[in-house]
Amino acid sequence: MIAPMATVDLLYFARLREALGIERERLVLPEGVATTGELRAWLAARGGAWASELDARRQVRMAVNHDLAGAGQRLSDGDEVAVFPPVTGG
Amino acid sequence: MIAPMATVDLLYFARLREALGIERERLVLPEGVATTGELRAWLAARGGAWASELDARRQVRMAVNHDLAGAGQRLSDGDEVAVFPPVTGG
Amino acid sequence: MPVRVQTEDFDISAEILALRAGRSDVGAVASFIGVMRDFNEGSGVTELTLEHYPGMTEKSLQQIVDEAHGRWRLQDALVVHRVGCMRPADQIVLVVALSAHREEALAACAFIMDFLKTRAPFWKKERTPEGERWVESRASDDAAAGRWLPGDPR
Amino acid sequence: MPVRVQTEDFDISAEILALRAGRSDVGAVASFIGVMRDFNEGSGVTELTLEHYPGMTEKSLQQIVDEAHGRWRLQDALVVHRVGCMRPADQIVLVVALSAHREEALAACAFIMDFLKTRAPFWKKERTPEGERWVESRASDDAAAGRWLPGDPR
Repeated sequence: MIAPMATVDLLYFARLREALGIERERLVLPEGVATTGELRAWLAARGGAWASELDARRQVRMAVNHDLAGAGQRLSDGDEVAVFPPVTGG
Repeated sequence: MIAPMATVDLLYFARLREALGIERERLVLPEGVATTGELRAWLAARGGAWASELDARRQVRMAVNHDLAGAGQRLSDGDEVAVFPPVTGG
Repeated sequence: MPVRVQTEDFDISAEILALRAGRSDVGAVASFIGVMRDFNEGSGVTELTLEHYPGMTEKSLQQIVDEAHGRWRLQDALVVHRVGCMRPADQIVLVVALSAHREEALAACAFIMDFLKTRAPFWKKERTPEGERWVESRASDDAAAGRWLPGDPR
Repeated sequence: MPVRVQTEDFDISAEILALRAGRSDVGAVASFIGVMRDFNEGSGVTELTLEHYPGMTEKSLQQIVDEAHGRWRLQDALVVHRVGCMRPADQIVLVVALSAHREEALAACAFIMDFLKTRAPFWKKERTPEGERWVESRASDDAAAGRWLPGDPR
């Protein structure tokens, strides 16, 4: 069980930000969404660009509170969750 | 057989130059001295600092015409032969 | 500050001078500059835009520098990464590592670049004659970072 | 000139700028500066005198740079080595390697330093509170150069 009404800030970067047409949003975690992996699947279920960009076969990285996070990381109220393509700096 | 009266220029560097008290000399190769190794042994036979500095157990490097040379390298008339300790640049 | 993200260009001499200030035990200064090429993946590139994730960028770079300090005896290390719009031949990133010995400075420099390439949240968008495109990550960069991990077979 | 021996100090920014001039295909600039420490082998060092073998020095450095070009795809490489009298914190040697890719630039830089340390005819004499002494060569430098040779077990 997650706490009722857990809210996270979602941030999108680079190709994902452009393809999804959104830079950030505040989301009350839906029932059944307690981890980064579950959140990604829930977002993909929005359909359209969300489905194609967040498809399980696409390389997508997520970070929670500025740290890279695996798919099993649990989410807490107030987390900043970022979704982005593999990095290409340097 | 080496050519009669082959002459080489001998150069000494760093610790060897100081210990032997000589910077360079011109040498008519003595009979039986045809390689860098034979030359080193002949120089060591001068005794004193020559014997101790060029002893077979001391690390000594030789170069012929600006290229590092093994003990078996043959000497020719006009060669510039350098004798020095292991290098310590950089 | 051992890590900086900035739009302005940098000068390697000035950065090394500041890093070395007051230290007489430094024997080795290894450095790396990443530069914008005018060609990538088969196309001319006329402009590059670097986007990043403020907050996470600094944190991840600091973690990479901290990890380098844990692996080698470094007197100091610096990462400067530019963001914004760049043109061919512009400097993009600078890494400097100071140590008493060259092996450690050079290894730390390579390590920081390998991890920066795979962990720090920067993204490049290129302008080419065919239009704009996001740069794809390279498998060779993952492999380069992987060689520092325990259990890597190489 | 890709190799220089000089008494004057050098500036890494100016050297890199000159080396990169007119090139827009450079993606990676790896560099190394060897610096005089105020401490070596258990003693304070107040002064360093660098002797070399004019003629052979330039030839051996050029051979090392040529060998680096044979091993990696470099756009250019530079070695500047100072001789004469130096004081703590003075710069002694600079190596720069330019390539399209960071792995090759960094490897070439390490290779050139390793070979320079074992093949180029420079000798250091230190002044310490106990008097003057010639620096002894280090077995670790031979080992470092050995890793580039065929058949090395590492």
